[in-house]
Amino acid sequence: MNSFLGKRAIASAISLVGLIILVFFLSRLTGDPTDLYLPVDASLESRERFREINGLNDPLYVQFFRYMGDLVQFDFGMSIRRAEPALDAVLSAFMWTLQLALITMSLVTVSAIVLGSLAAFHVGGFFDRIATFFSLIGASAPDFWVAIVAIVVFSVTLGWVPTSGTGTLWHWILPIGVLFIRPFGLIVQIVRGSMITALSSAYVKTARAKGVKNRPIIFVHALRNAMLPVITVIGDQAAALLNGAVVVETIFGFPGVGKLMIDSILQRDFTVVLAAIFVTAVAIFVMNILIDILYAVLDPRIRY
Amino acid sequence: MALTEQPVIPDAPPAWISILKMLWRDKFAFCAALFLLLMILCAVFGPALLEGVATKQNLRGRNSPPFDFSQPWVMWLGGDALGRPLLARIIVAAQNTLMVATGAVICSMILGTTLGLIAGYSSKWASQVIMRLADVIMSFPSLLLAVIVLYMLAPSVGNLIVVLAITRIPVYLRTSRAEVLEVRERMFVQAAQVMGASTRRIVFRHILPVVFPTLVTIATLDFAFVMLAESSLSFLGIGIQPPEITWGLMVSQGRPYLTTAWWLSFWPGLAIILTTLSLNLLSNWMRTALDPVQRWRLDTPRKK
Amino acid sequence: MDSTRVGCGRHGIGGSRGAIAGGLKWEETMPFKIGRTFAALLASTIAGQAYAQDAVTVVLSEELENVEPCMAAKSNIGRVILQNVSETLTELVPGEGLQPRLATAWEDKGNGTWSFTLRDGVTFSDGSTFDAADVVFSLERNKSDKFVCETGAKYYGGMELTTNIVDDLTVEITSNPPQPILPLLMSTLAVLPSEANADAFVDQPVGTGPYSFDEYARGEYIKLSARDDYWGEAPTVKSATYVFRSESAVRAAMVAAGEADIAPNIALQDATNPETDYSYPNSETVYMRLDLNTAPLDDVRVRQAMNYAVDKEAFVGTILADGTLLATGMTPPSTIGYNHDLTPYSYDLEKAKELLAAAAADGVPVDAEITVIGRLENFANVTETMEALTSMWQEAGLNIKLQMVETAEWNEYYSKPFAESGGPIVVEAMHDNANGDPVFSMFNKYASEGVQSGVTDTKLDGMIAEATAATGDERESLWKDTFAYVFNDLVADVFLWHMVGFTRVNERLDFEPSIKTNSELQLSQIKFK
Amino acid sequence: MAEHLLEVRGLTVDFHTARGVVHAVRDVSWHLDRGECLAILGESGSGKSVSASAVMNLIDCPPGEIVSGEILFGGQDVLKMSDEARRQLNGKRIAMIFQDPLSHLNPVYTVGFQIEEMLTAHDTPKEQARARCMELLERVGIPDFRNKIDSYPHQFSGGQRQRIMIAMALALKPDILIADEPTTALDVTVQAQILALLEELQAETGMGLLLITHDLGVVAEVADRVVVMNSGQIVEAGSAADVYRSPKHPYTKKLIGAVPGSGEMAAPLDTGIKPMLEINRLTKHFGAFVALESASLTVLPGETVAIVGESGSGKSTLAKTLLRLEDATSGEALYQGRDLVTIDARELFALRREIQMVFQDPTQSLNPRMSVYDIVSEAFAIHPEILPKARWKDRVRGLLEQVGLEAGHMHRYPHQFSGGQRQRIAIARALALEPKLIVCDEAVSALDVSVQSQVIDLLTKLQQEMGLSYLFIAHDLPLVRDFAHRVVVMQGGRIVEQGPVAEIFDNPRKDYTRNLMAASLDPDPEVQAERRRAKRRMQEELA
Repeated sequence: MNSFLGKRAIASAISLVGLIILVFFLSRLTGDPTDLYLPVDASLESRERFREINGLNDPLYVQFFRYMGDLVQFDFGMSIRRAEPALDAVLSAFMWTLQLALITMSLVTVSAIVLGSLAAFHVGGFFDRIATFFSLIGASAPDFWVAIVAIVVFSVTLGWVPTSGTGTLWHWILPIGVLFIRPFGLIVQIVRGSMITALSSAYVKTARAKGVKNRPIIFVHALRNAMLPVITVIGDQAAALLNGAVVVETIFGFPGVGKLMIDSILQRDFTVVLAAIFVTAVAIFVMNILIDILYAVLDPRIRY
Repeated sequence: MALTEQPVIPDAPPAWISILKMLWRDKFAFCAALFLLLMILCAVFGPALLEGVATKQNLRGRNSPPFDFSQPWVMWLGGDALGRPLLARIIVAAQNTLMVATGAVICSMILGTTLGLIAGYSSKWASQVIMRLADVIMSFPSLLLAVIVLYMLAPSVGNLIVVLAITRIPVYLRTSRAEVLEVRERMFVQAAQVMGASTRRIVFRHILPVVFPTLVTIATLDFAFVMLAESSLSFLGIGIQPPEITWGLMVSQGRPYLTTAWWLSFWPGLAIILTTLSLNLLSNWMRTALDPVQRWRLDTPRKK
Repeated sequence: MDSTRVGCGRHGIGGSRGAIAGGLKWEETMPFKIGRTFAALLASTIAGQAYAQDAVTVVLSEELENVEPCMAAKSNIGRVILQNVSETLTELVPGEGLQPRLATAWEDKGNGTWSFTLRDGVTFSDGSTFDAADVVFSLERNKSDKFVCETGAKYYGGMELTTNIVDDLTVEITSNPPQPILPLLMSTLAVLPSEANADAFVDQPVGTGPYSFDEYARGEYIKLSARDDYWGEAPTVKSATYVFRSESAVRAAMVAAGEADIAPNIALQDATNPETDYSYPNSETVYMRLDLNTAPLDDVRVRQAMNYAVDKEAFVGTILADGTLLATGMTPPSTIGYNHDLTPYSYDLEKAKELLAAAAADGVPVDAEITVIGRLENFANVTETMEALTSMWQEAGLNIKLQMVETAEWNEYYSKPFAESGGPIVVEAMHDNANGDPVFSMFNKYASEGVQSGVTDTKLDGMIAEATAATGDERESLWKDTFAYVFNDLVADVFLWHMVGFTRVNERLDFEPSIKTNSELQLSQIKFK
Repeated sequence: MAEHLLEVRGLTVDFHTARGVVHAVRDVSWHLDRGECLAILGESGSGKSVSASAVMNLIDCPPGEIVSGEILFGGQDVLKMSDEARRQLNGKRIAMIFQDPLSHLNPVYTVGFQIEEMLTAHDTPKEQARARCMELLERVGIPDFRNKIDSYPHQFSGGQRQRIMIAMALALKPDILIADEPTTALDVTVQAQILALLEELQAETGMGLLLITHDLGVVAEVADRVVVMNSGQIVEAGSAADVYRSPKHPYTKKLIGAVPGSGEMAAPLDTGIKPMLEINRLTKHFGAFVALESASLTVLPGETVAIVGESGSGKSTLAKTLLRLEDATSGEALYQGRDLVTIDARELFALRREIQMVFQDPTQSLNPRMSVYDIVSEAFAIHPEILPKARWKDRVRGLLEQVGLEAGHMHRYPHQFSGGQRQRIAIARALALEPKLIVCDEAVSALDVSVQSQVIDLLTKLQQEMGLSYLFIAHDLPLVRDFAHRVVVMQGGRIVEQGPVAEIFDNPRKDYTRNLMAASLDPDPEVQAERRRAKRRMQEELA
């Protein structure tokens, strides 16, 4: 187990370094931030001075080695745009996104598993058809569209919840609700498929021959066996949320890392882009390792 | 009679007839297939027939409401912010939309599958390199990629395909690799080895055809995903740009009018939802149709 | 606490956290039945937030990248900081001209030297006293080479300023070359205490304004609260919270739902309620910059044709708001020297075609592909506008290709050195001049050396230099001539519109937005009904 | 008429399949009394398990549907009971164990949990359940049961897993135990132990035992009465001895006739011939695990050498190493003077033509997405020197006819054929390369008895016609007895004994071989009864 974790950590570290190198050079291809920071009327001299101050005049490889040198000391540099350390900006934003992703994925996991399992148990029946149909519709709608409709309906027309922002728990309802829909639709489908297989397995037959009740057959015998593919997809979806709840964060004014990332990309705030990618990538790698461990917990046959 | 061995099962009717029959059994999937066929027709013939109508603007008749049947039929779904007929625009936009999605899915499927086959059936070292590459791509934010590509190149359909294709590679890569690892242990692969079959023959003749249905199922789902991703990019302003049109761009452009002229973003949104829904339904059907254990559900008339 | 008026009291992000937190009260006032158990569950965790009568919430379209007063010329920063936290020596009041603020009087000493008499008894929010040293410090700090200040770059570039402290409350500022509108320039200089960090941006600005800067929770809000020791009249609004939403529909919805009081800059289509939505000219001018050095745009007939081919009227009241004015120059009508005698080019497709035909007959390559660069998110409906313009020009027979790009890329085309593209380029741009004098615009846009200038014309260079140095009526008439020359003779640009902005204001407020709302929003001017 | 413990009357069950409605069983009636053992005998597809599934409410609806009939348990028709009432019968009154306990035990829960669940599902308090679980594990003979109770199914051997299934089934002392192929896929010695355990437990509790099997030996060993099924119908019923002695129905007669182990044993070939294959001290280690240790044997041209042994004895490893599917750790395998272990890829490729393999399960060894023509002609595609493309079709046709398949079926896919036919396709594929030696790895183990004998006949015919040699790997001793010239017995990766078939069977020298012989079951109930009496006498003498 330990050697497995070690190997995974090394592999992740290699990927991480590759990622940083790739992002560093690719992001520089998108142009010079100077014009974005200075007013359109700024003189050529002040532009030059800006480049000088921010080290943009050096050859790219010099900038790269300087960056990597700082990075080794865990210094991600200053955000040009926000005049604060890039890592601070990213970490505070990341905490928001992490919470958002955790809450959403917990809700998705629980509800999708229950609904998907029941659909699988009644496969082909009315409940199954309805559940499948609506979860698919949910998974098919563009999220920004759903978000704005939700604001118009639930906040403006009905006045049930605040339109946007943070502050109280009420503020979390709409963003979570909108983020919920797509992974929910997808995972219901995965759970359903996986559960259909599990429910037609031999051990479920044994359980029925033992006279075990339906509920434990579904949620004890079949579910745990059906969870492995489901967990993989849950992991992918959680990673997608960590990496890109951009749309929802933008609309609901949620200060998450997705919004920070898109703003920084559009503003060519490279240090923040790199720090954001670093932090989310680390989070995703850690999550993938956790998922591998979870595999082993769920299925005693898997040993690393 | 078992002693004389069971007679050979009679020849099945040609494949396409039995597929059509199975499709007919699942009414949802049947409607989905019809709808998709219609969309494909729109995509192929739409631009040639309606290009002129779809770009004819009428500023003073902007945002004209839908269901005004006294207007020509292209206006039945209303007009957009420049007074252009929505129905005509949706039909014309089908081409770009489907081209982006198809292009991205096919490119990522070919690339991802090839890499996955190599990773699954070659040296450990190559496999490690490819898997690390997959990690890097997966944690590389698609937004940044979009900005990079669209900054360096123009925001054309082709480049959008490149962006979306790259981001979807890991899905196919990981799936095909996992499947290859499983399939290569099957006995018919050993049988081919015993006959002296080359690696290339084993991969392309024996493994790929077995893995292929799984990949096609994923591709169908991914098609929907890519369409939604494309619309999200449009929302963030880094997708395709006018005067090109896609459904995603139309939804995005209509979004400011959600409260005043809902039809601007509703119809293209509906087109996206229906198309992705159809794809999802079809993918569900395919999963059943391709699974010999589940296929009977489509072969027999429903009892209840 | 007043939850009835605002309708949806519990969501208010009002400044002061309500003293009565706790579930019971909260549940009682909950006007909607969305599951009592759920409410009870949440009640223990939600701090009761309620509207305070004297607090306002402003919802802005973009987050502030920093809160540095010297960056206040950027409208998103200025709107929060200027005259609320940091004040300037002089203040340009719409309709009233230049008014005293921290300076009570100023006098031209000749040779480019101006003497400013400072207001007595003013303190900064950190308690220190305001004096001449602070003004000098703020001016010097703007020119620091440790960081780049927007104000410094925008308004003091190309001239050298020297200072002389006469006494604590008198300061002399000399500019070289002499600058007749130096007092007006001083309306952009936010004054910081001399104790402030001279080498880096401040993240907790200190100023003399009626409000002190309390807190900036990144991505969430900025809070200001009224000072007790402000030198002027105590403001009615005691505290203010700024939040950020990029979607116009959401901003409008927030005011409608009672979550916010002021939403500057909402889109035309969201301004649906005449009771709350104010329209006002916002000092922005939209124009198409032509590249006069590349064929076929180097031919005046082609440029005229481009002007004639646009049906500018058709946009007004459709894609653009009613009240949008057709433009003939770079600055809004409220600017001095605005030439009211110029009339916009009429929409005349035939004439446009004739002009093109004539140019073509002379061998001008009128069918060369012209790339039109539009800037995404530049103003509401910019994409539709550009699409419509494109098709109008195409109708006139021009070979136009539209390319919408994000800001970073747009900059490459808009500012020198121009991106190499090979073909003729037309750049869509929106220019803001709320400062009442064309000097802030003309050099950069039209002088041969101007950073965004597509023109190289020595006569125009001379006219701009002359007008910049002149004063009074002479200045006004010189600018007038300059505008006419650009518009009639050079046909340097396709001027389109002076824009109208919309701000949604909660009905409980007694506040009317003005042309300055774009760049500053003085909380002290807000009253309650 | 006395009331039976369990009685099935006129049961008809339909299944909806891909190719229309199939009558799984038609008008089936049987009964079971307390303390007796009824066997339902049938081959795959005979519908022998369907009535048991109907009793246990395990028929999924759809695809299965009970069309008519009744199932009386204690005088009540269970088919008319509510689902809840039937659930309460299951496990408590009627318990069931299955073939392949590995897949029938839930892989992710401990065996303790699964046995206790049988008790708790029927309202036994949890504390008592644990204690009872210990008792049961001890009773069925799980060593170290106190620790093993928290182990997972995959941590047990096949025999132990079946013991655990039995412990679970007997937890609530049911009136009836249904055992569906309980010993198939187990080694013969383990099979004997499990059957003995079942008998013991039946004697202890007096329950009725319903045994579903395809193996006449198992019937002979344990059954009092037997019901023979074919194509969903009962063709014969009666006491086990009567049915074996004097079968009335032609199907029963054929079935009994097809049982191997009674024919004449082959005489050894002339040892003067030069061996075609000579294996010397072949060794294969997987890390620390010794799969094959120093195995040496020879194969003569035209000879059938059988390798027998229980699972894990290394017989498959031998085959795989020989065919270079695994690389040997040491040793040599000289095929006509060339060492298969060390030759380079090019030479190996050429030799592939000479040595071919037929695998155990034709369902898995044939690519489901290739037609029969593609499968067989692939040999020519890989070794193009055999045949020009124009003649492939004729050759495939010829090969199919040679293995007894209709040549017209060459464009069908494997799933359209029955198990025996599929194995014929696999043989045709091997023959396409015109090999000299065919390695058959359990090539007939997965087939029904009657099909088995046909495939063996085919192999014999081919040997006579083409002078082929076979390396025949099997665990089924009677089969080997009828087919092989020489026999090699393996245990734990080593060869313990080898010699001409008559020598090994008539005069085994090693205990291991003797045990193996003793454990294999004879289809004649009287022979089995005699053997059991002998065994009991021996045990008494020992005691």
